[in-house]
Amino acid sequence: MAFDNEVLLSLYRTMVVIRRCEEQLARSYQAGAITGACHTYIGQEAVATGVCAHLRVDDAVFSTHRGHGHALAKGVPSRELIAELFGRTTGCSDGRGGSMHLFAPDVGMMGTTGIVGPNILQATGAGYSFQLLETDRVSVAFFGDGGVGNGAFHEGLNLAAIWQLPTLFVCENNMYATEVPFSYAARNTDVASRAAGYGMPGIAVDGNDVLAVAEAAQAAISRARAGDGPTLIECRTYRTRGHAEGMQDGGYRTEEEVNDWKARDPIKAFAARLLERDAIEPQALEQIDREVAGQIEEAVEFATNSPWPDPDTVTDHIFSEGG
Amino acid sequence: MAFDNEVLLSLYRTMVVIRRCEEQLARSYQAGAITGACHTYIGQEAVATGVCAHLRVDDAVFSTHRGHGHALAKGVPSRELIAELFGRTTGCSDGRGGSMHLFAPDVGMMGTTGIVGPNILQATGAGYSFQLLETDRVSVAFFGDGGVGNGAFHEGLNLAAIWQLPTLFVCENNMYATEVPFSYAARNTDVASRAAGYGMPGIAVDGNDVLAVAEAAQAAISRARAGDGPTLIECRTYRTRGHAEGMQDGGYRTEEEVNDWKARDPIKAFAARLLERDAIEPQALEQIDREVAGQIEEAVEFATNSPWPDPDTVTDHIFSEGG
Amino acid sequence: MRELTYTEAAREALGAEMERDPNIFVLGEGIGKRGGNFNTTTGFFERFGPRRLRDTPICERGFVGLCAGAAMTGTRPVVDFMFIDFILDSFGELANQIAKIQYMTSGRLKMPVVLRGCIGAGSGHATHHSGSYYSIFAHLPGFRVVVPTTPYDAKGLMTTSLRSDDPVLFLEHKSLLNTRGDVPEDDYTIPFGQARVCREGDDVTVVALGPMVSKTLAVCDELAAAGISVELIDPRSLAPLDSEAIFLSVSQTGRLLIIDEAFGPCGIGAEISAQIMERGFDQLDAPVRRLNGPHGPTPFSPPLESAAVPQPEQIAQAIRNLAAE
Amino acid sequence: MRELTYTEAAREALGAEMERDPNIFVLGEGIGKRGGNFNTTTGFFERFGPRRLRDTPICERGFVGLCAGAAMTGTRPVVDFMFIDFILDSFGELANQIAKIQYMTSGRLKMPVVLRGCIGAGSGHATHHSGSYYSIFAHLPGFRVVVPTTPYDAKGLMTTSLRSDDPVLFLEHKSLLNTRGDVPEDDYTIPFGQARVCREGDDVTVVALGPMVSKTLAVCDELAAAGISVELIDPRSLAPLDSEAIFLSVSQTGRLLIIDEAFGPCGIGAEISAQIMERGFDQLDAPVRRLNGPHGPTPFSPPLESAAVPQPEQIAQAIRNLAAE
Ligand SMILES: Cc1ncc(C[n+]2csc(CCOP(=O)(O)OP(=O)(O)O)c2C)c(N)n1
Ligand SMILES: Cc1ncc(C[n+]2csc(CCOP(=O)(O)OP(=O)(O)O)c2C)c(N)n1
Ligand SMILES: [Mg+2]
Ligand SMILES: [Mg+2]
Repeated sequence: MAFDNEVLLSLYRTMVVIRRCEEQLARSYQAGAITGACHTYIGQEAVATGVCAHLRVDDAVFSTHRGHGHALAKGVPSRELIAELFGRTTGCSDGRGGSMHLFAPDVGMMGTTGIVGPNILQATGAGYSFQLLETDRVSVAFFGDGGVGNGAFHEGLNLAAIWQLPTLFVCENNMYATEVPFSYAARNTDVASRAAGYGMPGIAVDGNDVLAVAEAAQAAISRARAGDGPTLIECRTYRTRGHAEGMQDGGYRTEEEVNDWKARDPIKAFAARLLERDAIEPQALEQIDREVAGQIEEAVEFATNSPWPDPDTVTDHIFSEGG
Repeated sequence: MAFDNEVLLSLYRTMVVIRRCEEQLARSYQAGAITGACHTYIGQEAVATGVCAHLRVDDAVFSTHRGHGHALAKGVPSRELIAELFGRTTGCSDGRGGSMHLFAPDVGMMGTTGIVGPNILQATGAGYSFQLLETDRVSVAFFGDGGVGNGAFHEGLNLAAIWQLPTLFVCENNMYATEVPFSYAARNTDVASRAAGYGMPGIAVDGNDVLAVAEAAQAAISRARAGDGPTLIECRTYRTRGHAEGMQDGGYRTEEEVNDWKARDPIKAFAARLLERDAIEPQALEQIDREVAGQIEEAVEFATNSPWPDPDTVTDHIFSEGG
Repeated sequence: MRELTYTEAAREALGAEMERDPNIFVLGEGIGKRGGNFNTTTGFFERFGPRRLRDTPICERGFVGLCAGAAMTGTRPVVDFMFIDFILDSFGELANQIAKIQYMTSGRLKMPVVLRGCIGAGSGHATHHSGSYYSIFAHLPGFRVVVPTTPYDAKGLMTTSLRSDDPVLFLEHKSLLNTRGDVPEDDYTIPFGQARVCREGDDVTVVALGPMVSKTLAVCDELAAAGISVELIDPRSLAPLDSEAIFLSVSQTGRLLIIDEAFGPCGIGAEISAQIMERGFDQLDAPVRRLNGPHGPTPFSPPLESAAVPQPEQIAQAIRNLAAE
Repeated sequence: MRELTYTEAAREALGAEMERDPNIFVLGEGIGKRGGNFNTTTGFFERFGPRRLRDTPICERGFVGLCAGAAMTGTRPVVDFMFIDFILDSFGELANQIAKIQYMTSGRLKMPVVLRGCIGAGSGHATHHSGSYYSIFAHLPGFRVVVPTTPYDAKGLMTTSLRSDDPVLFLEHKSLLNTRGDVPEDDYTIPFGQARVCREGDDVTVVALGPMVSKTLAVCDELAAAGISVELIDPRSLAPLDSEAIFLSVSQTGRLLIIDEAFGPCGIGAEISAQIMERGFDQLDAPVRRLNGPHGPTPFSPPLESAAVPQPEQIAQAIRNLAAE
């Protein structure tokens, strides 16, 4: 492994933060503290973690409806995420967004979207800015297999390719879009192979292996920073919970399949690897686990005690000046 | 050649009809008899001719802004095309459409469009109907290299592939979209290779060789009729006139390039081949040339003498019943 | 009579029409085996098979454009958008193709496409899943736009929509889906452009859209007690619009308020206001008033979301104000 | 003062702002070396280079979505649609993203995107190249919508648009592009939401959009001779709308006609009508009237196309009718 222990432990911590935060959000949803949508990232933690490990705060991430993990990995504090889903002013979007509209531009979390597709184009646009401004910043679009059949994928990748924009297109292929299998929505399920159509490098990695993701991302980010253009990275992974909280999760995938993937839990696998190969003591991981548990507990309390938005602000900020 | 003389002569005739008709339209445009847009098909005649040769009247063609050739090849009489561009009631769209909106559903010419993209999707939809209705009819979308970077291409091909619809996607790659070179608009200019991304067969042919086009189309149409799904056919060709009548045509392509392609004129090349290899007498071709010239002359007269639409009909047929 | 929910009523109409006409098919995400995110097609996959209930990839433009071509060649597509917000990505296919092809072919081709989806705020789904947008389609020529509010109307207007050869937007407010009401078992149609008088009254005419109908009804008794008698009209279809019915009512009351949770500017309320003034200037005793949600995106947080939609108190106040003008 | 064409005036503003602000860039088809189908960027490719004048593939959704992301990260995109009709394929990016991101981020991100394109019928380009559509963007919250009619206004409003941090639709009617008028060499801005009184008068207020301004002006003398004095207002910007100016005029004349070639229902004319009634019910001596093009697609054939747009005779007639009410 090309990373030192500090980095490895921080990867571990990020994944655990995402996991614990999602578990908490699922509980809070069941308890009625969260309304509307709540798509958890459980099972896919290695992707956001591996990619964002190499991003600077001034790099830009554009994510989807399933964006809690990306927000956390990019540096949004868990309390601001939880407060957002609780609809409080202290949330990262002042409570205006909820689960599908997370914005924290100060840490380069440029938004999640309730619509499949636009974030692919927006990341391309951030790449355009970074190129025009002659910086070495990079942008990242995360999207699901469900985004691949969408015109935004085609148009965004093409634009990034012809203009050699510093953008990473990270497809989290979890094999389903809601209940629709990717093998139904596409005859060619090899997403990475699509890159060739755009004259762009494409690579497929095990999305449950945080180091594999991190390595692929590192290479792509270096290329982008050097002005050598975009990369498509397909991360093959799985969500082990239902599509969204409150939705039934049966019928479209077998219990066996779900269990197989649960057995490939990215956090457990990484922990095992760390303990095996990196002379990291179990205590170090346990300490992280404890710290994270405390952090989430504190975050829920923070969110719960945060104020609701003032209804009179409902039309603030529609335009850049004035109400 | 796998076609008998009658078929060969009819291919020749169709190409000549398109050529003479376009030349006439260009003259009429200069004379002010045509307003608005007029995109000629000169240089690309082999494509429409080769593909439509195998279509039945109940097969459906969906075309672009550059659609005169497709309309003629699918069976729209030249007089109805010319009358349409003259804005007369006897035009194939009653004068409502002009150059970019040619409709003759009775012969399976299901429309041309002033917007790049929609016809690709509509052809896919016709394929859907034909499959649902359990017929062996097929649909064809013609589109330019300019359509390839559009989301409609991606979404349409994907839908046709996953549902195995009886649809041909015929890309007329003439290397430019208006003045923008395809080599600028795409890093991978091999359109046929894109088919693999959708799990669909793709083939590239010399679009100036009517027989090559006809053979590729024949195979694709048979497959479609047999229920074996769609095909992407890339026809490499060139328009030897400007993008549209009335537009300057300089600066973006070299005179040399234009002349090279003029030297590969699909009609001249085919005529030479016929005379060489098929024991067809020059007189047979000359007779066709004469007949076509007469037909176009008659068509212009017909169009010129046709009535203008009644302004009171301006809101007829917005809905299916009543005004 | 039997009671059904709004969703059941619309589904019954769709099922019956699909039995009647084998050329009807449905496209959408999760409308196959799953039966629709909003249970719009529950049980249909087994009943009608995979070609008539087809799950799609996430490519709204693509499958709407496909439906245009299908309708042009003899079949009758129904697009189930789930949340209507997703329709926006197919706007070009709708405005430039589906709306125009009957006209451009002088009626040689028909365009029997039903576009259905759930509208409106109130479920905490935030700004990408809370839009209405009907006024935009009423602005464009070529569309029928219906916004039924009762199970009875949902069934009748769905049947009408499916039998029409024109493109129809069939818009279902999320807050109405589980409401119950009497629905005949037999099929029946409700003509486009026919409003329904929900409550008769003398002092103020209120035209209310979607869930504003029941919100207004809820305050009518209180207002009556205070001496204000409200005539409440549900237009049901926005294009065509039954201005006649509204005009008749305003001729009696002399006062008109239009209540619509969607955006005010250039909205259906503006259109009704302008039309009624044009027709009934002399009958009006006060200016036509509009009550809309604020002109902004729908925020997520419950107190903000409530503020983004007219609530009963505001409705009552607006009626009182108008009655006093 | 110098005379420029409308196109030259708008181009001068764009050029000057691009000099001033290196973060402005332009995307579109043929706007690079070619200088734009409508000469919107002639000479700019040489002046500002290929990164700031970038030809695009034909993917309106794609490059509009790209511009959203660019604006969110510190640059200032201008999209040159050529014909505005092509904007429809990017409608989702506009309505759901560009219009909403300032709001959703509580102003932490700005959205300085200028969307420009040519509108209107009259050039024989038929239904896919003749749309207006401004009322749709005035309906949606989050957009500034300007429709300048003179070279002076084209320059001033282009400068304002480019300096604004909000998304702006800058819409140029094709019939105006080659009209000439006085334009100062120095830069200047015209605030959004400021109408212009083009002609003063006492009897009837006319609000006219785009080319309807000059068509109305053309009949004013004749009407004056017949004893009808017209006050003509060009709103210039539709969102925000200068209802104050219209209201002031109507307070004098008591009569208002809105003339707009685009679709009537739920259009800007309906909005103006409703607003003026709401504000000035007692000042009105007759109902507000609207004159629009017929509610249908724009046909190609010249006699049909003319019938699809209000012509001077109809305008004069509508004013006469209103004056007589
Ligand atoms: C344009 C659009 N259409 C439909 C939806 C409804 N929708 C929300 S999530 C989803 C599935 C997304 O699947 P995928 O992209 O694979 O992401 P995953 O949920 O698997 O992470 C769908 C269809 C949407 N949000 N946007
Ligand atoms: C969506 C859309 N954007 C832009 C245009 C303007 N336009 C008309 S033709 C054309 C170029 C088309 O190129 P291509 O598809 O290669 O066809 P060709 O003209 O070469 O036959 C463009 C950009 C359009 N008609 N539709
Ligand atoms: Mg997925
Ligand atoms: Mg081309």
